[in-house]
This record gives sequence, C-alpha cells and structure tokens, in this order.
Amino acid sequence: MEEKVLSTEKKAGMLELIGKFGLTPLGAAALLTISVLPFIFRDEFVTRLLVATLMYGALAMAFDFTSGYINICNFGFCAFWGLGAYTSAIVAIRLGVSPWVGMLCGGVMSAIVGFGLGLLTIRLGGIFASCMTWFVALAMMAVTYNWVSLTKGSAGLNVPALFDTVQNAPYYYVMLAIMLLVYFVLMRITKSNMGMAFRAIGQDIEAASSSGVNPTKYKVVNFTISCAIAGLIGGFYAHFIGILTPQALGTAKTVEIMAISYIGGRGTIWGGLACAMIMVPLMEYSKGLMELRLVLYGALMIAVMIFYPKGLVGLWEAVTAFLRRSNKIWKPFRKIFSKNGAI
Amino acid sequence: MRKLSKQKMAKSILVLVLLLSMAGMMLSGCSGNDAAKSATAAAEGDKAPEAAETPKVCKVGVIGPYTGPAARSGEEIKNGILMAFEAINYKVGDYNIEFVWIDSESDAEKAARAYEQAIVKDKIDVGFMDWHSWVSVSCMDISAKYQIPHFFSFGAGDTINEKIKGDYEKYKYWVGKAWPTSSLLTQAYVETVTKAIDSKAWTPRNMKCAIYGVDNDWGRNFGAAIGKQFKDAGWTIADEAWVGLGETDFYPLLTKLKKEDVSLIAGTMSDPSSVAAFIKQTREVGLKSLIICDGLGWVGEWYGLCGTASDYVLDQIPQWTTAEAKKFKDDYTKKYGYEPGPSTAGMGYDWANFFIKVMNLTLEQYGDLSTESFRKVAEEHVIPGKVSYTGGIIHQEYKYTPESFPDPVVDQDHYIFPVIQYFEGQGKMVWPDAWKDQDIKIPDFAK
Amino acid sequence: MGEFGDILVTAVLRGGIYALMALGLSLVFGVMNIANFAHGEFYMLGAYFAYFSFTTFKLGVIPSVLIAALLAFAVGVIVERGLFYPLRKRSKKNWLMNTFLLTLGVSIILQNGAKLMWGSRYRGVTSYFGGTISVGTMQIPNDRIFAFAVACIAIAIFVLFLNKTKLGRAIRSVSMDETGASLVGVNLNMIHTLTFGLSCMLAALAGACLLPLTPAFPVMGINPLYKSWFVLILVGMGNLGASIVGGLIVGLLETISYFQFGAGWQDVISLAVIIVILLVKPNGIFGKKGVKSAAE
Amino acid sequence: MKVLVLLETQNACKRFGGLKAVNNVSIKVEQGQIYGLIGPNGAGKTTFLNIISGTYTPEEGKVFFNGKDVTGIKPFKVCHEGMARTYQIVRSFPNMTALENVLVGGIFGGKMSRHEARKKALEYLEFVGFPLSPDTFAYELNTMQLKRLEMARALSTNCKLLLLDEVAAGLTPGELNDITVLIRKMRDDMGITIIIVEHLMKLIMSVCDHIAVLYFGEKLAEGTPMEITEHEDVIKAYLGENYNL
Repeated sequence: MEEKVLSTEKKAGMLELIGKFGLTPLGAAALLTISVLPFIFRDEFVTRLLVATLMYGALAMAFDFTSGYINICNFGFCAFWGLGAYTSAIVAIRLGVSPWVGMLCGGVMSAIVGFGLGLLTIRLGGIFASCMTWFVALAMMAVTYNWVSLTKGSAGLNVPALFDTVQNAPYYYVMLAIMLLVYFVLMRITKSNMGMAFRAIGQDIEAASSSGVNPTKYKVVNFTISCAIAGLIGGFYAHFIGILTPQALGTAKTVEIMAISYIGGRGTIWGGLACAMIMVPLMEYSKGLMELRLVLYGALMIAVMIFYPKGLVGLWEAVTAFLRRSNKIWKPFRKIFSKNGAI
Repeated sequence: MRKLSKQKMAKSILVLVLLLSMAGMMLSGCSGNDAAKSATAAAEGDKAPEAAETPKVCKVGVIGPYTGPAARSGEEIKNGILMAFEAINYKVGDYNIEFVWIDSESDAEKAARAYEQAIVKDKIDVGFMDWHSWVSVSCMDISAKYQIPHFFSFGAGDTINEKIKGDYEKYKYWVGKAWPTSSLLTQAYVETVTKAIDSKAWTPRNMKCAIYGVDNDWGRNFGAAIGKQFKDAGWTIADEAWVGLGETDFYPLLTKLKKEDVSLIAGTMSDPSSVAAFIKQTREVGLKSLIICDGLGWVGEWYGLCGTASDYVLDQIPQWTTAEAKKFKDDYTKKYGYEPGPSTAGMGYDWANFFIKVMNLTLEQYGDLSTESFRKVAEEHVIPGKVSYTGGIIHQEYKYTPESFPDPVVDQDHYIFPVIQYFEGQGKMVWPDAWKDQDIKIPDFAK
Repeated sequence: MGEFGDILVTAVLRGGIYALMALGLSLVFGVMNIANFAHGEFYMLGAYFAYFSFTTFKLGVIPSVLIAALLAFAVGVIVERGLFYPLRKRSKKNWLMNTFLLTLGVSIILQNGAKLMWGSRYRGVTSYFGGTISVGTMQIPNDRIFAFAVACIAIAIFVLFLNKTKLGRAIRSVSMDETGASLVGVNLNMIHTLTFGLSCMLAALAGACLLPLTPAFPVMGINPLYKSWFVLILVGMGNLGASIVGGLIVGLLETISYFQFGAGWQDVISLAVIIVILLVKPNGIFGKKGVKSAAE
Repeated sequence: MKVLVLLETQNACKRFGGLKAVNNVSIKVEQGQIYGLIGPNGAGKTTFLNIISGTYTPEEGKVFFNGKDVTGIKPFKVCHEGMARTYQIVRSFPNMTALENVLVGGIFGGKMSRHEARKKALEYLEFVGFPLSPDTFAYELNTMQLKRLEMARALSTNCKLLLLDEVAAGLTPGELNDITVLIRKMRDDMGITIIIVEHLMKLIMSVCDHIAVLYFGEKLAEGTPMEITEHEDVIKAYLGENYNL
C-alpha cells in the first residue's frame, strides 16, 4: 500500500532493488506478511504449523532444485535430510558443541555425501539415476537402523533442543531465516549462468555437453547444494523435535516432499514453497477425514498430473496472464506482478 | 475444437476445486481460530455463574496412530477406551467427558503438531494414552510446555525414562508409562525356563540360545533385555538376528538357526503378518528349539493366521481369564466385528478405567476437572501410588510408586503378564505359579 | 547338499516370486514406458481378492488364485483407461516423470482406499494345502512349492503368449518401436490397456499365491515393490527375459547376505552390490544401450 | 600459400560388439573447406562424427584438431577447443527461449560474459535467419526453425569447425535451398570450416569442396565432387541405385 505514495521513479528504484533478491513486490509483501504471522495469530499451534510449513516449503525448494533443473528426481532426498539431522544430533551429543554448530555440521555432512551421490549418478540418467539415489538412501536408512552404538537404532535418539524456551516463535524465526537463505541462494543460483547450465543438462544432456557445458561438474554441484540444504534443515528439525528415529530417512518422507514440489510446479523453486503453504495446513485441517484425506490427496496428485502438469505455478501464470489480457483494472498493477520476478 | 473446450473445462474444474479447497482451508482455519478465541473469552469472561447451568465439560486428548502403518493398534485402543467410557455414559460427576482424538500418524513431528493443536485449539484439559515411544518423547515436550498432565502412555522405550530422569521437574506431567520397559517383563520368561530346567521338566541338549526380533525400538529393546537375562542365567547367546518390519520370509534366518542347533530362541515381532509367518516357518524348517515369541497373540486373529504351528510356543500375554474379561472380549467382538487383542484393546480398556478412577478422585479432592486439579492429583496421588486400580480385566493392580515411576509397578500382584504356552490356539498359563493352568510342556523335538 | 543347498533352495523360492513381480513391472516399463510405483498395490489387491474368494466364498485354491488374477486384471484395465489413457491423449511431454507421479497417486489411493474399505485387519489363511516335502535337509511346505510352481507356470505361459500369439507379438513390437508398430496396424490403445492389465495380473498372482505366507493388509505391497524394483534396475529396464534371471539373482544375493551377515544388514549388502553393479554397468547387467537406455 | 589442416583423423576404429561401425578411417580437413561425408544408411557416418566430437572414444586411431590430439576427450572439452556440432534429430533445450538456447553456447562454449553472450546471440540468431522473437520457447518451434536455432547455438560457441549431421533431414526443397545458402554464408562470412554428413546428394554436390565416401565403416573414396561422381567404386556401391543428382 505504501508504494502508491512513493514517486514513480523511486518506486522503480525500489522494485529493482527487491528484484535483485529474486522478489517481486508481491513476493516482498508476502514475505513481510509471513514474517509477522506469529504476531497476528499469537497462537502456539499456528506457529508450530507454520514452522512445519516453512520446513516443508524449504525442503520442496531444495528438492525442486535437483528435480526441476537437472531433471533427476532425487528419490532419496529425505535420507539427506535425516543424515543432516542425525549428524547434527550426534555431534551435539557426543562432542557437546552447540546445536547451531551441529546444524552446520549436518549441512556439511550431507553436502559431502551428496557430492558422493552426484559422482555415483554421473553415468546414469532419468529413472536409473532416480533409482540409484533411492537405493543409496535405502542403504543409508538400513545403516542407521543397524549402527546402534552410534544412532541408538530404532529406539530413537534424544536430541537437545535449540532453545531453552518453550515458545515456538524462536524456532519459527530460525526456520524463516533458513527458508529465506535457501530461497535467495537457490534463486540466485538458478538465475545465474550456473542455473542455465543446470537447465541445459536437464533438458538435453548431449546438446548441453556439445555446447560446452561440463555435465559432470554441474550435476555434482547441484547434488551437493541440494543435499547440503536438506542436511541443514535436517539439523534444525533434529533440535526442534527432540527425537530422531531412522524413519526420518525413509521413502515416505521423500514422497511427501516430492508431491509438494511437483504439485507446486517443476523448475520454479518458489512453486514448492507456495504449495507447502497451501498443502501442509490443508492436510492439517482435514485430519478429521482420516484415510479419506489421503485418498483425496492421491486424487489431487493425479488430477494435477493429468490436467495441470505445470502445477500451481502454471495455474498462477494462467491466472495472471488471463487478468493481464482481459482487465483494465490490471494495468496499474502490471509492474507489481512483473513477469520476470519470482513470486 | 471439442477437444480444446474439454481441456478448458477440465482446467476450469481443477481451478475451481483448488480455489474451493483453499477457501475451505481458510474458513476452517479461521473458524477454528474463532472457536479458540471464543473459548478463551468464555473462560476469561464468565466464570462461575453460568457454569452451573451449562453442563460442565472435560476434554480429554487421546493420542494414537489412527492412520498410517500402525493404525490397527490405534483403532483397538480407541475402541477399548470408548467401551470404558460408554459404561459410565461419558459422565464423571456433573462433567461430560469429550474426546479429542489426536492422530499421531506414527510420526514424531506430526504428532507433536497435532498435540499442540489439541491443546491450543481444542483446549483439552488433560491428555491420555499414546502408542509409539518416539511420539511420546516429542509430545512430552509439548505437555511440559503447557503443563498439561498426560496420563498413561504405552510408549515403552527407555528414551522416555531417560528424558524423565534427566529433568523430572519439567517432564513430570508425562504421568507414567502404561507399558513398562521390556527388561522388567522379560524376566518372567527366564524364570519360567529356569524353573522348567530345575524341575527336570526340560533337559535342554545345550545351553545355547538365539535372539531374534523385529528391527525397531520395541524389538531391539526386548532382545537386548532378554538376551542379557538369559546370559545371566547361564545361557550363551549363539546368534542375534533382526529383521525388517513386515518381512515374511524367514527361511534364511531359520535355516541358519537350525544349523547352529540352539535349544531356545527368544524374541519378538510387532506385526502380525511377520509373527505368523515366523511361527509357521519354524515348523516348516523343522527347527528343534523351544520358541519364545513375545507378542504372538497381540491381535485377535493370530490363530487364523498361523494355525497349529503355534503349539508349544511361549508368549507373555494377558489372557481373557476373568468373567469380566471374557465379557469384554465378547462385547467388543460383537460391536466391532473382530476379536480384540488383550494388550491393545484390553489394556486400553483397563487404563481407561484407571483414568476414570483418577478423574473421580480429582473431582472428589479438588472439586473440578481442570488441568490444574489433574496436575495436583497426578503429583499427589498417582505418582506416589496413593491411588491404584484393581478392577482390571488384564492385570491385578495398576499402580505407580516414586521408585518405579515412570514405569508401573511390575510384579506378580500388580502389573504382570503371565507366561503362557499355546495349544491349539488356546493360551495355557504356565507362570506365575499362582495363576498356573498347567506345567510347561516341552515338545518332543526340543528335548 | 549342505548349507549351499539350503541357500540355493531358499534363494530359488524367493527369487521365483520376485521374478513374477518384476516381470509385470518390466513389461509395463518396456511397453508403456511407465515406471510403476503402484505395482505393490496390485499385489495387495491380489491377496485380498484371493482371501475373499477362498474364505468368504469358499472356492478352492486354484479358482481363488485365478479369480484374484482376473479381478486385478480388471482393476488394471480400469486404471489404465481412466488415468494413463487421458494423460497420453493430452500430452506425452515429460511422460516418464508424470506417469511416475501418477502411479504414486494411484498407490496412495489404493492403499488408503483398501484401509477405508476393509479396515486394517489382517486377513490371512493358515495354509492352502498344508504339509511339507523335504528337499535336501530342508522341509519345504507345499504352499511354497505351489507358489513357486504358479510363478513358473505363469512365467512360462506368459513367455509363450508373448512369443507365439499374435497379440503377444503385437505387445513386443510396441515395446521395440511404437511408431513402427502403429504403422503396421497395431492398435496402440488396446495394447497399452492389455499390457497394464496383464502386469497387474502378474502382481496379483504373486500376492494371491503367497496369501498363506503374508496375510492381506493395506500396506503389504511395499516390500514386494522394493524388491521388484531392485530386480528391474539390476538387470536393466524393459528386458523381460532378464528379469526372471534377475529375480533369482536378487533372491540369491539376499539369502547369502542373510546367512553371512545377519538379517539386519541384508538390505545394506544387497543394496551395496546393486549400487556397485549399476556403477560398472549403468544399464543393468543385461541392459543394452540404445532404446530405452539409461541415458533417458 | 600454406594450407592448414584443421582436423585430421588417423585410422579411427569403433566397434559395437562384433560390428565394426568405423574401420580405419583417415581424413584430413583443411581450414576453410566444406567437407562432405557421404555414404548409404548404416555406413558409419554418424558414428564417425561422434568419434570426432568426443561422444565416442575410438578403440584405435587418433583425432587431431588444430594440431592437438583430442582423441577421446569429453565433448564439452572438444567444444572448448573450437569444434561445434548439430544433430541428425535436432536437439534443443525445449523449455528455454531461443535466446537462452543460444546463450548456453555462448556462455559455456564461447566462455563469454552474459552481457557479451547476449549481444552475440542476438547477432547469430539474425545471421541464421531465425524468423521469430528470441523470446519464443524452443518447444514451440518447427523443424526448420530448430535447425536454425541449433546452428546459432553452435556458432555462438566461437567454433572454428562445425559438424553438421544430416542437416537436410525433414526439410522441404525450399528450406533446403535456404540451408544451402546459410552453410555457404557461414564459411564465407565467418570463415568456419564445415563438415557435412549427408546422404542427400544434391546438397552435398552443390556445397562441398571435398567429399569422402564411407561404405560399411570404411573409406571407399575421396576427392572433389567431380572426382566422386566419376569414381567407379562409388557408383557401383552407392550411386548405382540411389543416384539422386
């Protein structure tokens, strides 16, 4: 609203500045709203729900960074999330360092293993690469189950909390910070030359290679970044929830993230976040439906895949395009909903 | 043209569905919020005068895995609890009891979220029950945060003890485990076997024993406990084997055990399909060992799954012994169409009755069923063991003491699972002596 | 015989069923280019159908198994007609990924639908035939022999069908070259529907045969699904003959690691072996570069 | 005047299983030439091209480019050396705009800054006669437009040598003319050496300076178009049935 007051020149300047961070004014406004949500609701449950929402959103973005760009569906994604969580927890417990350092360690550990995974999938493409990631993840989960002396196996590992306070708000802001970091980093990368390389090898690896793109390098870099993010968020999760079981590394979690990311829209980064904002609360509020809820969830997934493979982002684009074409009222807002920006 | 319009239609339908669902979500979110607000307003604004006229309500939040892989256990516990409260017509004194079913989905994070929702939105006064250890651990933090007393949860893992012992003041609101740590119960098997050997009922050909189990917290804890106890009793542990949840092919495992020629195998599995397959296959392979299989009879339909292969198997399971127990079983079967498991539905029923007793006591002592009163009754009566429940259909007496807490008191007069031996689908108690139906029988192949 | 014999017998019994499952998965991938994630759910349906025909309607073993297979075929046809067909009509873009997610959705719906309909109760039978026969030092129950025999017969009939009948040849031709096949007059839609139905039928057959071993419950399909994916990736996609060998290899691999390292590490070992094989032979052991190769 | 040999292969061999797809092929391509590779289907033309561009590593033999041994190095490195290629079945990045497609070549192949690459890309798109807006997505294009796009992408890698694989496949006679003009223009205006693989004689004969004939993996003959049309073996083996001039 305030932007109306500003002079047009200044407005353009502001817009440019915001745009540099990969945001449209609408996105910036949404961000502002998100960041004050806990104060609006003043409700512990809503805050906790928002923490989960942001976490799923950030994970979906990191997932999309691989699947939507280099076109390899990392079917073992959550194993890296779990790996980060376990690393962070174990470092914090064994070495007694602060959970913050633990979180970083989680990110680093996942990055290292993600680097290895990238190397493993060099020669593979499509569904074979996905299966490779899946098998690696299953193996990691099996190790977590069996390395009882370190992980306590399936009995579960008690993890120290990040804050002494019992409020959810601090966690919310940590998660928000992580989410923003993830968003900006991924936006930055995908808009850079590197992002172009990712898209090129994702769309046609041979053509990319013959145009001078080193597929191995970019594949590995992509996996490393995406897994590092998963690990960092995993570290946060461990200290947020306080207990870890090897199920965290399981396929079921990956499927959840994958569904969110795909329903959101592939190759967009922000689609996953937007979808998480809708789906996670939706699933929470429809808990009363029990199994029917999951049946509907499956049906939604199928419907999106058949009728709207571009996902929510495609829907959004269609809506804005429609408005742009048809409505004069739209005109003054055109700049705000600029096409190049993200949200 | 037609195709195009069809496509458009499909798109617009999808848009509509999405928009509707979004709207629905917002509405439910907002209304939930409104309800919460009005509830607070009611709580703050008009206290005493109106309360007398409107019936008083006590909201109980019950955690359980109502959907997801462990839904079966969740369902049975829920039914057991409902039957207990039906008997009192959902009324304690002038309070109406209302339930909020908190679905844990077998996931720590989702459970914690749902629990917090129940506390903040649905304003539960008190919490009750739970199934998985890891869910208990994550929910403990929530109950500590709001100081909502949470009574009797089935999560048996040591992680819970660890946490409570680590900071008793903080976590004392997690009032007791409904299922003790494995090691407290497994001793019974060792005693049974030792007695059989002492009385020359069984002369095992060697003192070798193998431990097996499902690869989760329950199986591992159980295996570790019983393994140690058998070792202390003079056995050597020849092998340990853990199998994935849901595994139904045990040929490799059993062939291996057969080769090692152990005279006793002991372990547990938590899902009926695995248990049944395991027992059937021991016979098929021709394993010459006495089998301890904890949890074989957890679900009612077990005998239909494994048949006479279960003869001679030792299990530690409460039985439908008393007349009340049998009546409960029949009522349950009639109502829900399948036979209840004693340790899920049966114990759910008992603990619910204990909880009703606690509620009555709370009302008596403190005049209301508020969170604050529950807190007091937990600290002053339940944990010190001043109140106990003796009318149960499964156990003699449900009781805590400061020493045992958070585990219930486990011994022959309180909470104990009898050791039983199966013959044609019927469990015959062989331990403890007080309840004994018959002596332990050793199959020919294990002699 | 000795230990080696035991391992072999166990491996063959396990592997036969894996092969049956993998065959269906491989067929769908080869012909329709769909990475089916709902394959395990058809295994689950097979078990349920067999249970109901065997216990509720008191049909014999063989009719029950056959009915289960036929019903699953019908469900498969419905799923194909209702979901994949419209998607194919709409767009073939990004087909593999879209259909993969589609099957995920199908899997979620079938799993939870089964729970909604039949509850989470375990429905199983003690045994089909009862009794055992001894093979070497082992006692093998007749039910397992029966399951293995059904697997063998089904695979044999299926291979004959693919090679000797007109319809079977049409299916194979579609798997090799879709455009070519449609040029010579093969009805692609019909073949796709038939293929998916057949694949579901094979999975259901496995589920129905193993009912005495694994009772029917909603999430029972997960393990068999994993295993059949192992097989498929190990030997290469869309390679029908090889998936039979692959089933046996995975069976052997698991049995050996089971014996050598204990049950807990079984998955780690067999996964590690598969990962290594994939590294050396990215298209699977018997995979060929070219049509439907690893480099998608 | 000293003639510079830009590309040379020495006894290149490639087998698939027992089949010798390319056997002992040696060619020399001079700077500024338009070099034609012809042969019937299955003669090993595309395989040979893949050996040159680094997609395949030859079992025996060497490939020298610009005096450097490039045998078996990765395609992207070959590209950095200054060799670009197009594909028989056009390869593009369907979900990128035409401009972005060309940018990939400029940034990663030509190692230009984004700004510079953009400027160049627009130039090249115009040069190849790309008829639509640079913001058009590649999946919207038809075959001819894609071919032009592919050539622009190849050019933007700053190549000295351009490999064109069956550039005429799927084009109408009119489009074929345009392509012929374009190929000449690339050599004449930009000084790019070109190797064309083709089985369409009309195109080859009209643009090539020098032609080599592959037949079942072996080099059957080479020479100027005139020499080739008169070569006995070639006529017997190839042109005998399919002479298409």
